[in-house]
Amino acid sequence: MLALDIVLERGARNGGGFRRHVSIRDDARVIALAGRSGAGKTSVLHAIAGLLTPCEGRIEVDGRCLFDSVAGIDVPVHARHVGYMFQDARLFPHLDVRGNLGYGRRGQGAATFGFDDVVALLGIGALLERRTTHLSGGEAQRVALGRALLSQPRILLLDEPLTNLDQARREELIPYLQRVRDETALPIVYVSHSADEVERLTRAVHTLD
Amino acid sequence: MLALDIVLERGARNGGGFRRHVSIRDDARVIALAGRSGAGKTSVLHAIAGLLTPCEGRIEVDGRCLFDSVAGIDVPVHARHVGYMFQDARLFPHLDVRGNLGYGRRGQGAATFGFDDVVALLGIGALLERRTTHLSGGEAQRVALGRALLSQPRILLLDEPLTNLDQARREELIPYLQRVRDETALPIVYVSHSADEVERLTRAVHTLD
Amino acid sequence: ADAPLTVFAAASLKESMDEAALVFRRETGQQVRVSYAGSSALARQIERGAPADVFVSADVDWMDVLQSQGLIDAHTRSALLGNTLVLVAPKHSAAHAITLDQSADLLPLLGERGRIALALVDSVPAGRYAKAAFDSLGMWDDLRSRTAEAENVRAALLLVARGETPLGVVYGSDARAEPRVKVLGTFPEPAHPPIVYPVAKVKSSTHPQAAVFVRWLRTPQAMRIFRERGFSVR
Amino acid sequence: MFDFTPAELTAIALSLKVATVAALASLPLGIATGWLLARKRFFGKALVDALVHLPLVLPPVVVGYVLLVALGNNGVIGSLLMQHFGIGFAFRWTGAALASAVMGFPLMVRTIRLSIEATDRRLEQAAATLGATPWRVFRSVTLPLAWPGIVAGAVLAFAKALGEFGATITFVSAIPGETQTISSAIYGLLQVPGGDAGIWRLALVAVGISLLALLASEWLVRRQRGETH
Amino acid sequence: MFDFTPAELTAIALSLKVATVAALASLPLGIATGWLLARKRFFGKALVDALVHLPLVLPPVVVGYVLLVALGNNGVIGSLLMQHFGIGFAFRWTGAALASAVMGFPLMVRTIRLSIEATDRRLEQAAATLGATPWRVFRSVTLPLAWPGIVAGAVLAFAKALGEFGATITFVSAIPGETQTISSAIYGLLQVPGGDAGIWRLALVAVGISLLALLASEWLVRRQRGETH
Ligand SMILES: Nc1ncnc2c1ncn2[C@@H]1O[C@H](COP(=O)(O)OP(=O)(O)OP(=O)(O)O)[C@@H](O)[C@H]1O
Ligand SMILES: Nc1ncnc2c1ncn2[C@@H]1O[C@H](COP(=O)(O)OP(=O)(O)OP(=O)(O)O)[C@@H](O)[C@H]1O
Ligand code: MOO
Ligand SMILES: [Mg+2]
Ligand SMILES: [Mg+2]
Repeated sequence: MLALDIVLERGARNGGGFRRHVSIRDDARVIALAGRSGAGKTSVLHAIAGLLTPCEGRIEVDGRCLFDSVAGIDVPVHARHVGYMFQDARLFPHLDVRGNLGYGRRGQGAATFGFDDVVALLGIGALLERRTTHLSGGEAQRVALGRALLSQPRILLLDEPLTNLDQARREELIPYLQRVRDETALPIVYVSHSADEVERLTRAVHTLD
Repeated sequence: MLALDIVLERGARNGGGFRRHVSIRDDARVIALAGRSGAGKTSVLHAIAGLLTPCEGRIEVDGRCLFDSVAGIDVPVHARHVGYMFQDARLFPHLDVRGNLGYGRRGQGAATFGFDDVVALLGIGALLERRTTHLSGGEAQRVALGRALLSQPRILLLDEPLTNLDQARREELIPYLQRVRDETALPIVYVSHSADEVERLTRAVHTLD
Repeated sequence: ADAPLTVFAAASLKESMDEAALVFRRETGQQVRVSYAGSSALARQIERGAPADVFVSADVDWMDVLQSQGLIDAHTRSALLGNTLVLVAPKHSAAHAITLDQSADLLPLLGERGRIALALVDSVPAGRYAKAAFDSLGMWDDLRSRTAEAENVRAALLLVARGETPLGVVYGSDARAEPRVKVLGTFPEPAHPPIVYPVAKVKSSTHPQAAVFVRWLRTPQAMRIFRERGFSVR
Repeated sequence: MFDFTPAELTAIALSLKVATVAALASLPLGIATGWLLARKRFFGKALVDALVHLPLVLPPVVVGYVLLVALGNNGVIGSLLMQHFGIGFAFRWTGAALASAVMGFPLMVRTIRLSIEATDRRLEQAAATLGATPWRVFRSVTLPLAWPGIVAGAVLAFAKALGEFGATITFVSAIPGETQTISSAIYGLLQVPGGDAGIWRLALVAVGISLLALLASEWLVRRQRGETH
Repeated sequence: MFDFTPAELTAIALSLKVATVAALASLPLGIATGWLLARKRFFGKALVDALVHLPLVLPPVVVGYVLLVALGNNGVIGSLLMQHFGIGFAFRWTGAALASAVMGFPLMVRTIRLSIEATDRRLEQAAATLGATPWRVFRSVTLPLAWPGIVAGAVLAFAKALGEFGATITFVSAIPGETQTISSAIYGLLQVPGGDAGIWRLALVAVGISLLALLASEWLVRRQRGETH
């Protein structure tokens, strides 16, 4: 489902920057990215989302080519239909929680994720009218996950989605993600440091480094 | 080492705000705070640091009274000598990593934490001249931890310090924190969702809720 | 005619022209609106097609410029008003009246550090007249470094009125209107070019009352208004 | 003390109209320019920046003179505008608004640019991943985040328009009822000894209006911050 | 074209001095006021805000008039200053700098206030936990974060000082070598027929100076952003 063969570079200008060749080709629905801190996991998600342009290479999701340096293809970010949950939540401070959740709602078509379902699952029903600057760490993270799901994406990019959550909440979310994996055809790229978490979602673990 | 009996309130103005009575009295060197997301763990750390003024109550660390609503004591933040590692790293964007690490270095007295030791341990030696906006999630977290340690505090407040780190790095840091616990008399308040992590540091676990 | 008559007038004429406009309206029913600004600004605007019907300048040069470009009706032009140039001091100053001739010495009146307030001597009419007068009386070399040049003559007057400068040169009409100053002397007419406020109808004006108003300004009734304010009638 | 003559009332009403139109009409261009300077790198950017600052650097009367030469009835651009679009600024209140807008433009652009520079680009990235086109990102993220600066820029331009006088009187004269604003009325009164009472009265009106504008702007900013939409 | 008369050269040098002093000398007060308005709530805040905007709202000549009445040798405050401290502004270049500073003050305060409001308070909290006193927090966190706004504010004040003329000439007249700046020289040239060549020449100098100031400010901002200290 994901075929990716890219060279990434960050901050190369001032010398000693980060440069890495990443090659992943996997048919699994859920692909986990592992690797030590600073290995380039977030950078790979950025590249898939179109926020970081690889120096060269090709990115293909479900047969849809998003980037190809040779063919000169570079689908703009907003047309890639990714549901990206960032490592830093990146909630909109000028919108309340409801506004954040609704921001990405792509109009037509049957919704894969229902608003009420997601809100209930993430336990953020009581927060809907809240300003996002007034959320606790874990609350913000859940809203960010909800926002990514509710944008009805064609691929989910989750960067350490469960780190700030307590065990109980995790135990609810992992089965939910398993259900998403099994019931929708949605490819998921999953970054996590928790071997246990990853294990329950996929066997396709790619370790950068 | 920590005696705390406070009533916390956040965003009460618009009704339905957060209000909680927290009472902790424990002689353990390391005190762990647990509780589901939004339970008030970060709020307690904020109160100890002086960033959130409790409605009423008393906070005492190692016999030093930091806050007492009855006696009218409220030691200013900068005089509390806390080493607070925030859940959101809060690195200074206008300083490089070295500048961030050095910011809190309190002048006189024998340093509990040595610069070179901390840098080596956290594996941030190669980042010293880096702008903090160009760090990966885990890198930023390590720098934040280093900055808190290097401020030579009298109490460490660690809010989910290891969440974004890979297993290998964690396995290095936990023994280090154990050493800090055993070799210095430094009280540590530790917020974490990882039962396993907590277990290795202390038996004094306080669950909010 | 219903449309108001638009007069461009030098700012220093504000009081008297306001009154003249009022009287003219009372007599003829014709509304007059007056735009006051520096003569130079008004002349440049007329050069650029401003909708003025009548121009009253404080400065012969600018009227000449317009005339040479054929922008005013030359046959309606006349020297409407005159004025005198006077030396003033603050009301409570110890200075006495003096005769302004070749022998006059103003330096003692200025003291150690005092300045003499003038309108900009190279550009604003009142300043140019003052400079010419001092020049011909042989005083300019002494005073050159002691001037305080203001944006217009009223600003110079203000400096004297507030006692910021011990001396100033302004028009007689200005001195008369400001109770906080006293006149020390009047410059002899020959010492400076004649002070003239020319008036003319603007060429492009089609307002039927424009020429009427220009003519009316020269009637005894209108002249009284200007004379009361210290202008001399030519 | 507050017995205004009809002429003064006319000037006050005109000033309000001129300042409001000047601030609001220049806002779209101000936002566009601020965004351009904040976000784009292009050849001649320093020159555009200098051009924007021009009205601040030159004496207002020179700005007015340039406008007169360019946009007067016989002006290069003015005659074209008149012929082809029937738009005229010369000696009309619209010209007073234009002169005020030009004088306030550098202030407006500077503050807007500053707030756009201060917005978090990562939020714009997030919006893009959520399917927002660049234009929607601009409208729904950049603009709201830069809102305090946009309001401040508009208020600065409005206040400047109230006080502006040199460029206006040079460009469109001070014709009562058409181009004589509070400021040019005050200038007229300054020519009259003993006009002080009138000067202070009108000055107080100007200050009062600007105080209201400031309060309104604070409210606009606070409303957006406190509430949500 | 660029053969300047000695008088023009004097005016240029004076303008440079006056604008530089006006921008730099008012900066500390501008920062303090911007901070106060950004961070504090107090009784009469709206009034202080209106007071800061005053010079923008009133015609420059009125501001000059007020300065004259207050700070002239015979002014209420001016005579006190002279008697007790020997400080005099009347007819001195310092008076020109003061008038320019006053006219530029609202621009400076607005931009500084805006950037201070935009700084992240959480970083100031972090600094406090690291032992920084409020004053050190201000110096080492708030100020550097608000740096772009501070530079922009200073540049605006500098540019305004170059163009300022009405308040200056009313307050301290135009004395060659002492208070006759580029702007008052240009004004003088505007009054006489045929002065145009001189006007454009001096205007170009003013624009050139401001272009340099703008480039310098960009560099100052970029240096702080790119480098570290
Ligand atoms: N500024 C604020 N205004 C209003 N409510 C707030 C504010 N900050 C936090 N809260 C609320 O206070 C409660 C406690 O927040 P706190 O950050 O202490 O939780 P936490 O236990 O640290 O949670 P997490 O594990 O998710 O970080 C939450 O319900 C949160 O929504
Ligand atoms: N803007 C930038 N400029 C320069 N270098 C950068 C920039 N952003 C990231 N880097 C570097 O690129 C490398 C990869 O970063 P990335 O964020 O992809 O790591 P990661 O695998 O997600 O790490 P973590 O687990 O800590 O989040 C790191 O060494 C980081 O320091
Ligand atoms: O009346 Mo004038 O043109 O200001 O000297
Ligand atoms: Mg990462
Ligand atoms: Mg928390």
